[in-house]
Amino acid sequence: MKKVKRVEIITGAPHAQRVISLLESYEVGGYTLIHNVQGKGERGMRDGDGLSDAFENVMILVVCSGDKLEAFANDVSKLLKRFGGMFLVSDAHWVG
Amino acid sequence: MKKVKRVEIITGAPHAQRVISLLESYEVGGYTLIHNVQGKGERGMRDGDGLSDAFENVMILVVCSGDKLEAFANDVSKLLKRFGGMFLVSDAHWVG
Amino acid sequence: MKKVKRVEIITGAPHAQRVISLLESYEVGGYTLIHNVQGKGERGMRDGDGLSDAFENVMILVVCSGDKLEAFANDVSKLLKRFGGMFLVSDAHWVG
Amino acid sequence: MNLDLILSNILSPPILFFFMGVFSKAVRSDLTIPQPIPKLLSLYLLFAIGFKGGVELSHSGISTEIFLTLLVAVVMAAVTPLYSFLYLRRRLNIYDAGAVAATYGSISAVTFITAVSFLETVGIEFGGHMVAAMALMESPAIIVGVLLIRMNLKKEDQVGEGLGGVVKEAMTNGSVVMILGSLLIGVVVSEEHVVALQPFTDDIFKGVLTLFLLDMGLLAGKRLQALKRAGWRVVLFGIWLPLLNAVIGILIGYFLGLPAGNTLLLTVLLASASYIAVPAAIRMAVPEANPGLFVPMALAVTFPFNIIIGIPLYYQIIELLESL
Amino acid sequence: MNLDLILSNILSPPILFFFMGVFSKAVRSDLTIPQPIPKLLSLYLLFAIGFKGGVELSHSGISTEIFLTLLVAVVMAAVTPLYSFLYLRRRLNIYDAGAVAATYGSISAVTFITAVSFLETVGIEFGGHMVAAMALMESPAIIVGVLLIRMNLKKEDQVGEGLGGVVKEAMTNGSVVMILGSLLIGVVVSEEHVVALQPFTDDIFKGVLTLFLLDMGLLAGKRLQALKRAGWRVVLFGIWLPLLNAVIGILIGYFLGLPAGNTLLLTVLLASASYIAVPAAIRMAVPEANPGLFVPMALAVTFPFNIIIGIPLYYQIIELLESL
Amino acid sequence: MNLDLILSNILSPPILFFFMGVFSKAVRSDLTIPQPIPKLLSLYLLFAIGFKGGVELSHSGISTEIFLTLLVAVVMAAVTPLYSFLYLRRRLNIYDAGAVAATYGSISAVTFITAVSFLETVGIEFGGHMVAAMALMESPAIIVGVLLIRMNLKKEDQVGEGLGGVVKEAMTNGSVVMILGSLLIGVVVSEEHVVALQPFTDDIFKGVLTLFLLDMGLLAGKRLQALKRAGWRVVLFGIWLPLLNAVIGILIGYFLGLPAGNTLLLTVLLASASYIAVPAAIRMAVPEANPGLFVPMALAVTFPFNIIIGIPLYYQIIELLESL
Ligand SMILES: Nc1ncnc2c1ncn2[C@@H]1O[C@H](COP(=O)(O)O)[C@@H](O)[C@H]1O
Ligand SMILES: Nc1ncnc2c1ncn2[C@@H]1O[C@H](COP(=O)(O)O)[C@@H](O)[C@H]1O
Ligand SMILES: Nc1ncnc2c1ncn2[C@@H]1O[C@H](COP(=O)(O)O)[C@@H](O)[C@H]1O
Ligand code: NA
Ligand code: NA
Ligand code: NA
Repeated sequence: MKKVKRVEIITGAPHAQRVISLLESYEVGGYTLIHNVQGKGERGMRDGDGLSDAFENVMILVVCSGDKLEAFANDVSKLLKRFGGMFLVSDAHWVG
Repeated sequence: MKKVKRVEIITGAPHAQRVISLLESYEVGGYTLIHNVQGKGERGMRDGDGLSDAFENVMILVVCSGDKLEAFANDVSKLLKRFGGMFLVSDAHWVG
Repeated sequence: MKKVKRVEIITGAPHAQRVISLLESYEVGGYTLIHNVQGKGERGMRDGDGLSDAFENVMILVVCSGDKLEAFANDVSKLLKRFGGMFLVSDAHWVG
Repeated sequence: MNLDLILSNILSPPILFFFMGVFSKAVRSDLTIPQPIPKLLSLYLLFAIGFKGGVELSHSGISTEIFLTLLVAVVMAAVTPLYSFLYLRRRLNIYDAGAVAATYGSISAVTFITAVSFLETVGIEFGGHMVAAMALMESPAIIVGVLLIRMNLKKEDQVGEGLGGVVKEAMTNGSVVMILGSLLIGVVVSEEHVVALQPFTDDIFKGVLTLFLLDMGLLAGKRLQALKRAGWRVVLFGIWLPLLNAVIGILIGYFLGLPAGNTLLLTVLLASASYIAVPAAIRMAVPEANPGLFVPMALAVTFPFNIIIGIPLYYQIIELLESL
Repeated sequence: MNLDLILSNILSPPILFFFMGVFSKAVRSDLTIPQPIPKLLSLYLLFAIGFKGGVELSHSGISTEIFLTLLVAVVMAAVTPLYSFLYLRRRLNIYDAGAVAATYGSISAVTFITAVSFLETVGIEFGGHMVAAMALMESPAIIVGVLLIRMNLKKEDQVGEGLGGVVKEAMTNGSVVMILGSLLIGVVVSEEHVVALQPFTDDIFKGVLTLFLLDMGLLAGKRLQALKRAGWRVVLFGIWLPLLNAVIGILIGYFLGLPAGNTLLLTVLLASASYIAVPAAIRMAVPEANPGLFVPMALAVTFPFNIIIGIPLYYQIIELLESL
Repeated sequence: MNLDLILSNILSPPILFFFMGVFSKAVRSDLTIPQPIPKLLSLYLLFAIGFKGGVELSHSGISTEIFLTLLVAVVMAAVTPLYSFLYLRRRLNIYDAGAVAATYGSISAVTFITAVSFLETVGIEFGGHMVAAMALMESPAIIVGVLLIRMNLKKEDQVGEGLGGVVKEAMTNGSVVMILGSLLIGVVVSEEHVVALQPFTDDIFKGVLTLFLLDMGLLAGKRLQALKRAGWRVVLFGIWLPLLNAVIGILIGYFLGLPAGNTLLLTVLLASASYIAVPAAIRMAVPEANPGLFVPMALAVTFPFNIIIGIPLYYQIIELLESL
């Protein structure tokens, strides 16, 4: 059991690739994606309707060390401020 | 980084709208929905099969302050007791 | 409000049933499944493409007591070591 | 009575693919038809059957016979839950009794469509208004079922949700809107448009139905297991109530002097049970009811019984009566 | 001017199912067509229309007229955002003005396809190169729209992403690739293959379009509410800009001496607004723009206006001009 | 040998759309066909090909020739992994060698279907039992592959799962059940039902295949990158093993005196490699194997090779031999 940070990022589907590229540039050990996520936030409703994925969210889950988190937090934060989204961190234990 | 509550609600798809309306009546700042969620609980298997969404779950994620949580916890709890579902709270940090 | 463990397991879709059977053999009170989850980890990219579910992940969420977790942790861990996947535990409160 | 018709019905592709689905689940094959494919197939079927019904209706116009048939259909949809509830009340709790009662008052569109396909095979006509009858029968039973539950609960158990919500829900149900909308459109469009749509609405219809019945077989096969817990009395109800309602339907058709095709479709509507609209509505309005009971009964008992044995059997009786 | 054509257009199944979709949302029915069914239907439509356009093109060959038409189409797609932006700039912020401008410069494939289906019903031919025109008009407006926004922003508000990325994005857009690819393939395949594909690309085409327009109606119905917040000036823009562009299209067709079918399609392309490609691209390049504005305008105002009234109206004017 | 047939094969819509898919990925277009659309298309193709095969089989009956063909097919499916493994064992680890061996012993239904479509274009008949051969060849290679891995592992590396589970899994695989079930149903249904299904199973078949090959192209294009890491020796194996197996297939057909159509289909079955059933089964039974290797080989090397060059090439050789 290792102490890790559980990072949850929710952003619009068109921006997911940007966030992932950013995370990969910081060499995170892995990530998980859930597509077709809907929701409501400051930028209104994203109900998944429409014929492109423009109105859908993606949830990105990254489990990493606190150091790694500190490294990328600022950049991800900036990105989400422009493109919209949520950036949540909680504590967890990696069993392995 | 702000301390927040990470609220996870899982309930049957037909009841999701009710829960959301309730949450909106408490003016939560936002929420996220994941559809087509399956699972097993006290009320048996919900395997997503069938031709309506009657046998599917929805996961609702609400990030809010502890005060807000206290405000709606009781009402949501009552609703879920009747319609079935899970209501989970954990601590997290909102980066933004 | 009851203190519980929030267990998140991510593994390949073909192995999900095995993990669930194992969990059921330990008589967990319930679980939730999210299908069509994608991701990257030690075993490379699982982008959900392809014509079978061979390249897709499943997220399994189990909420249980610390005792129950201790009971199945070892077995689940072993399974995931062979088949790949992530096993994450965090603290939460069950409102009910 | 000869068994030829039953056998020839069993040997039709839709029924055989239904069996194949059940069989796949029995051998635990991983064959699945993931959502929303079944949703697409069923939208198509409702669209096609509604549209074709509307076109027929625009040819026939509205007669007293048609009006009577629609009236009888709606009344039976509302009355079936009453006597079903009376019987079930002694065997199940109030919630489950009401849910099963609603299930059997309402109808199964796929059973209806399979009967239409059966009529086409044996070359018998039917009126487009029967599609309207189907659409009108979906909702009343839901409302009656919920009412029955409320009236039989003690005051202190009464919960939530006004009846208005239930009624609104039942009336604006997606499949009701799809059938009635397609029917209306079928009534108003001109012949040339009907012809232009034919390859889509007619030619590939049986193929889509066949694929859809494969999915129904997979679902029924999966639900079969849930039935073991329900007990044989309840399972038997899923056979004899359809038979009882079939007799009622046949007699109504006989005394109203309806043509054989219409009588069969009316009979099938009365004898069939809902596994789409009712479960969705009941889960909303009466979450206390056990879906592990009313869904498998409709899907894994009554549906197969009707499409395999029921349809050709009812048809033979109707023909027999007609030849008297 | 007679209203017959407009009425007969309204009474065609695709338009009626569009209304049915809007109506379903109005009565708050739970009728939905879940993803990726609409995606499948739209892939099919792009495939079929592209392929058929290619086949036509291979018959007609490339003439000066065709080349001129394509040129005019692309130029108009780039110019429309300019005058749209000039007007909108005074009423909306820079981001929204640029997004709406791009929306109206680009095109709606479904409006085009509905016009093709209209032409087939009235029995008028059209050139396969019009499909190419459609494909070529999707992207330029996106690039112009983004450029307009950048040029009008103060230096310090300039953000991220090189223009190269936007251009690349716009050119390799999935629907552009699908149409142009299918078109090219339609050009090169031999007649026997064309015939073998006909049941798929032609016979069931109108049925699929009808089902798709039901979904468009559901979407439009849902988006209608968002419009209330936008204000009537903006809503009116969604009517008069298409009308203005239609006049331009009709005049271009007249002075180039294009056949009526081609003029109608060019007109419809100019008059239509994008709700698929542009929203996707703009959300990437200009996330500051409010999608609650430009999507409902294209989808719930301009699209219905064009398919219900616009197409038959434009056609009548074109015929009138031709008969002079 | 003339290149006409190869060229005319390349210029058929299914192949061209495959190229279009590869090209889309090459230019990084966002064109995608999201799940479960490919699943729907492939279910349809298995259904149609199985059903049509069954109908053919009911016409031809079972002869010694048919029995021999089926036997040879199954034996080859079990033997191919053996010699493949012998070669691969020296270049890959045991897990990967076994997985690739199983991949090449098993078959690709889409390659088979493309060959059927090729035969229809050139007007050559084939026996319905070839569909049965295809279904029977899916599973044996999986079992042999897993056995090979187990036998070559040291005792202490042996893990989990009884072989029984693997066998059961392989036999009840969804696509095997779908093909065999549809075939059996095709055998038993009467002619009138066959005709009623024809618009669905026959007329739109080529269109669906074309759309499906677009998706295959997108997949292959995406997987191409993974191949760079695999090294050229392994890539070459994806060409020469199919060629070797094709020679074996052609000779078997020649010595058994099979008609050209059947020989071609047998050849294609031997030469094709699985990217659906085997990956799914291997990931279950041998998670240690690297799917970044065996899937791209089958999908991005062998599949395109077979459908573009292989099929017409094999056919010309068969014709040449026949004319001797
Ligand atoms: N308080 C919240 N709780 C849960 N999810 C949220 C919350 N705020 C935002 N989101 C999610 O993040 C997405 C983008 O948020 P925003 O950029 O604020 O519109 C929303 O569509 C939601 O899915
Ligand atoms: N212990 C648990 N862990 C994870 N998910 C659960 C648990 N209990 C219930 N759920 C989820 O909540 C849904 C409704 O629960 P219930 O009303 O208890 O049947 C289930 O279908 C599961 O998806
Ligand atoms: N560090 C991580 N953060 C989030 N998800 C992960 C992480 N590592 C692995 N995963 C998920 O677990 C799956 C299997 O991981 P692996 O077996 O390491 O390839 C991946 O496809 C991801 O979805
Ligand atoms: Na009934
Ligand atoms: Na335009
Ligand atoms: Na092979």
